[in-house]
Amino acid sequence: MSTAEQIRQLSRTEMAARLARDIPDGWYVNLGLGLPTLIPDYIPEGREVVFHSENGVLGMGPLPPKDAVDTWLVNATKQNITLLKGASLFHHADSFGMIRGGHLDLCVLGAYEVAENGDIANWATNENDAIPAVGGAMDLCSGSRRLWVLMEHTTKEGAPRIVRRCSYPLTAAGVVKRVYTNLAALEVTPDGFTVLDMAPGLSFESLQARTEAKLHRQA
Amino acid sequence: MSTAEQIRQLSRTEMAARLARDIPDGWYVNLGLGLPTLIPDYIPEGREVVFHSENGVLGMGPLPPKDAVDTWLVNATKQNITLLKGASLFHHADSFGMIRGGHLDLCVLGAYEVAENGDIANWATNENDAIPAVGGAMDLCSGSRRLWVLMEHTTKEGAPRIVRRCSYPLTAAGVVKRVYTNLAALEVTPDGFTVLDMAPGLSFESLQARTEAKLHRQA
Amino acid sequence: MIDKRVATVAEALADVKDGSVVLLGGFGVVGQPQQLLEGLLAQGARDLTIVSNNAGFGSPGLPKLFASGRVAKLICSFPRPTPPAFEELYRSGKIKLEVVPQGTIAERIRAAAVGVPAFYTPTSVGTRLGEGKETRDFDGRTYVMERALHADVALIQAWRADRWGNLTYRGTGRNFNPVMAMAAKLTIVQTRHMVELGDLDPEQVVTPGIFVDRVVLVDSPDPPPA
Amino acid sequence: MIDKRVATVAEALADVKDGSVVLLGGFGVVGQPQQLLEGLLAQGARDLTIVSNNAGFGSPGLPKLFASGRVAKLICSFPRPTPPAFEELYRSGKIKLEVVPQGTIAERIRAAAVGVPAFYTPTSVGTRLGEGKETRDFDGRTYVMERALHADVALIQAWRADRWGNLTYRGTGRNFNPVMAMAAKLTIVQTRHMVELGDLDPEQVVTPGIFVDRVVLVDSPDPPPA
Repeated sequence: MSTAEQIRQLSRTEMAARLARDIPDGWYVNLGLGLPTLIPDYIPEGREVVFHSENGVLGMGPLPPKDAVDTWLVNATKQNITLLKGASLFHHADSFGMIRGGHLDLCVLGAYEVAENGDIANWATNENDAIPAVGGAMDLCSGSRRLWVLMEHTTKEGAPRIVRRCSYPLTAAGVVKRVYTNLAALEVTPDGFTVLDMAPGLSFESLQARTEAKLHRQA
Repeated sequence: MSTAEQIRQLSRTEMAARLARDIPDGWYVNLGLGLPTLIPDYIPEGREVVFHSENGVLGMGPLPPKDAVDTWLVNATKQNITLLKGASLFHHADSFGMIRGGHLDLCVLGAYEVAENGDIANWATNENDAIPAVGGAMDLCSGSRRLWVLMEHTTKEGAPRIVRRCSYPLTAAGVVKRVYTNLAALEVTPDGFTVLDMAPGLSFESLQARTEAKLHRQA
Repeated sequence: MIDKRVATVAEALADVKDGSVVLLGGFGVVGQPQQLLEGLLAQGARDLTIVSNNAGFGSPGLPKLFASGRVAKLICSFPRPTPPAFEELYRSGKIKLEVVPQGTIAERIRAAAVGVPAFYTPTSVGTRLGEGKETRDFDGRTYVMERALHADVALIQAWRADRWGNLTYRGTGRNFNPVMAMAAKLTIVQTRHMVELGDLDPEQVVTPGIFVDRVVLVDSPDPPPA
Repeated sequence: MIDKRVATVAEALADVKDGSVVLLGGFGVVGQPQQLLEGLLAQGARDLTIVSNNAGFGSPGLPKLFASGRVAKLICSFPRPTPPAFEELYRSGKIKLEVVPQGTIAERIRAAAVGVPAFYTPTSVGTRLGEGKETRDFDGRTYVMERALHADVALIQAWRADRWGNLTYRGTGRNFNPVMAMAAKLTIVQTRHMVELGDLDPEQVVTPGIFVDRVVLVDSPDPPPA
């Protein structure tokens, strides 16, 4: 446990910032619920990134101050939003046409599990008593040009979420390109997961120990 | 020939007016090239009919005076048009969605031939040297809630155009509901053509003599 | 004269029949026609199928409609948070739930509107929601076939309307409304503002009046802050 | 910074490759991007497939492109009146012509834009243009299956544009332009007016900038009276 004690895991905001660093100027990006919503605050200075909301918005800006809310503007989470200059509004068939047609450069989602073949499970658990709800997750996973996942590397109990095969019901098969966690950034390749970088103080072996899927070093 | 001499065939404008009488208040109507373009002038007083143009217009008005032309506004024939109050503009996929989806109450087209099973031939002759051109005719024929044909009862040479089976290539099968000609108004029923009315002085037998398809009297 | 304006919500909804498939505009509560929902509750039609993105999240009206026991089935992409009224009926097998990916619902509704009986989409392939669906490969990728989703009634929230039924929307209140307005046999609109014919710029009409049957002016509230 | 503005037509078209499938906006000459057409002629790419509703009716540019011998195929709904340059090449078998019903072209282009590989339509069933197509019955009616029409390049005429590539159109100059703008790998726009970011009302944007790659401001002429 001596090595583990020296690890400085990334905080939630550091995870968002790490991913944000990899988003180039000019990309059109859809962000899922939870962790991904932190990303816009960490887009590096000088880059213009256009955020899409599935309910018919391109060009979402920061959340509004409490005293200047237009309640006719919401994002996919139903939070009130603002529009940047250059924004546009459109209906649901057009919005999901944009998604399905591969026009988004990137979609960042949270997940329960990601498998080494790029499968993602993020919409349903296997508990039979839950009311199923999928929203736009399957469309975003199937349609986006690139799907990146931003999530904790393991469950709170330490169980792996970077796995050989997903145990939860799939959202889409073979679509994840990258995974950013509190411990590492991983690329999904035809051979499985390649480690792009790791949290400070973490060794490859230690990362592998926390990961069910086999990891590869970068060539 | 004595009966024939007493017939007063309908003129082109009378044909348009005869058909226009049957268009109720509030219908959405697409008009094809040629004879059908005369119809708007004969819509009875007090009725509001909305004319559609396949290139993305609802609410076409009369042709503009020469000195007040907006050349960015054309109809399907590429003539400059005007827009009425209440008009709307939309793109081609939406316009043909409207057509294919059965939202037009009526489409009136010209034709080479109409058959007793409702087949229509109005887009191509069998001459092999002509460059084929279909435009929106097949979409309009397949998609409109009602298809009425406005045409001369026979060719200039007296050959029948109201036929048992079309000899020209079909535009669509089994779609014509009514035919208005210079000699009669006919309804297409499961049993074939029923005569709604005839030109003044024309007998049923005389109309049948000018028609290849078998005609039925109204019940 | 074309005049699609009707005086009251009750009049607008008078002939909605038992067993109707009802498209309900809105994403959460934004763009959801609250007064038409209340009107449907009062109107009394039963055995309804409701097509709505959510199961009543933030909605004053939809949970009441569930509670009335008059909804037989919900077609929906995201029934969470789940109103207790819905949850109870669902647990006791008294309401059916068809969960459909959001983009697939939107496209199925559009397909019905534009005369396309079926289309192929990659969404749901290889997932539980794709199970049992017909699949087909095109250019090396697998797709599922989806059918048009036809409806009897659409309930729509507009921002501005004229007597021909031309509509505009406000902000993200647009969402499913323009697609649903095109797809039902009977499209009923509540509008915040009624304007004179000619006041809507033809370039800016979002829903051409051809798709609309009835428009009722109601004091549609702004959605609550969220 | 996102800035899709380019200074010249030549720059906008520089990398159009031989063998490209090119979507050409416009209905007749209205909304057809004349300067981009002239630019394509000057640029020199060969073996092109042009998708255009007409074969150059009223167009100053399109017949010249045919005459240049660099168009291998035209996909079109209404190639009449037929420019002599096209007719000659067609008669001598030097250009292919695929005649497609207008609504089917529009929907095939949209399908490519929205990730739908194939769909069913009643248009052309039982006709010469439906011959050889796969058919299928749904609810007692027969439909043909049509495939998405993908393209390499779209040439678009807009009325107003901003540096993000958001577009509006004028009058019936809209026609195929918004659908084509969504469907190509490279979408190039000529615009009559270039406006500041924020000058286009988000509610009134017809083509969101996500679909647009390059915008060039040119003194696009009004169409001639017709």
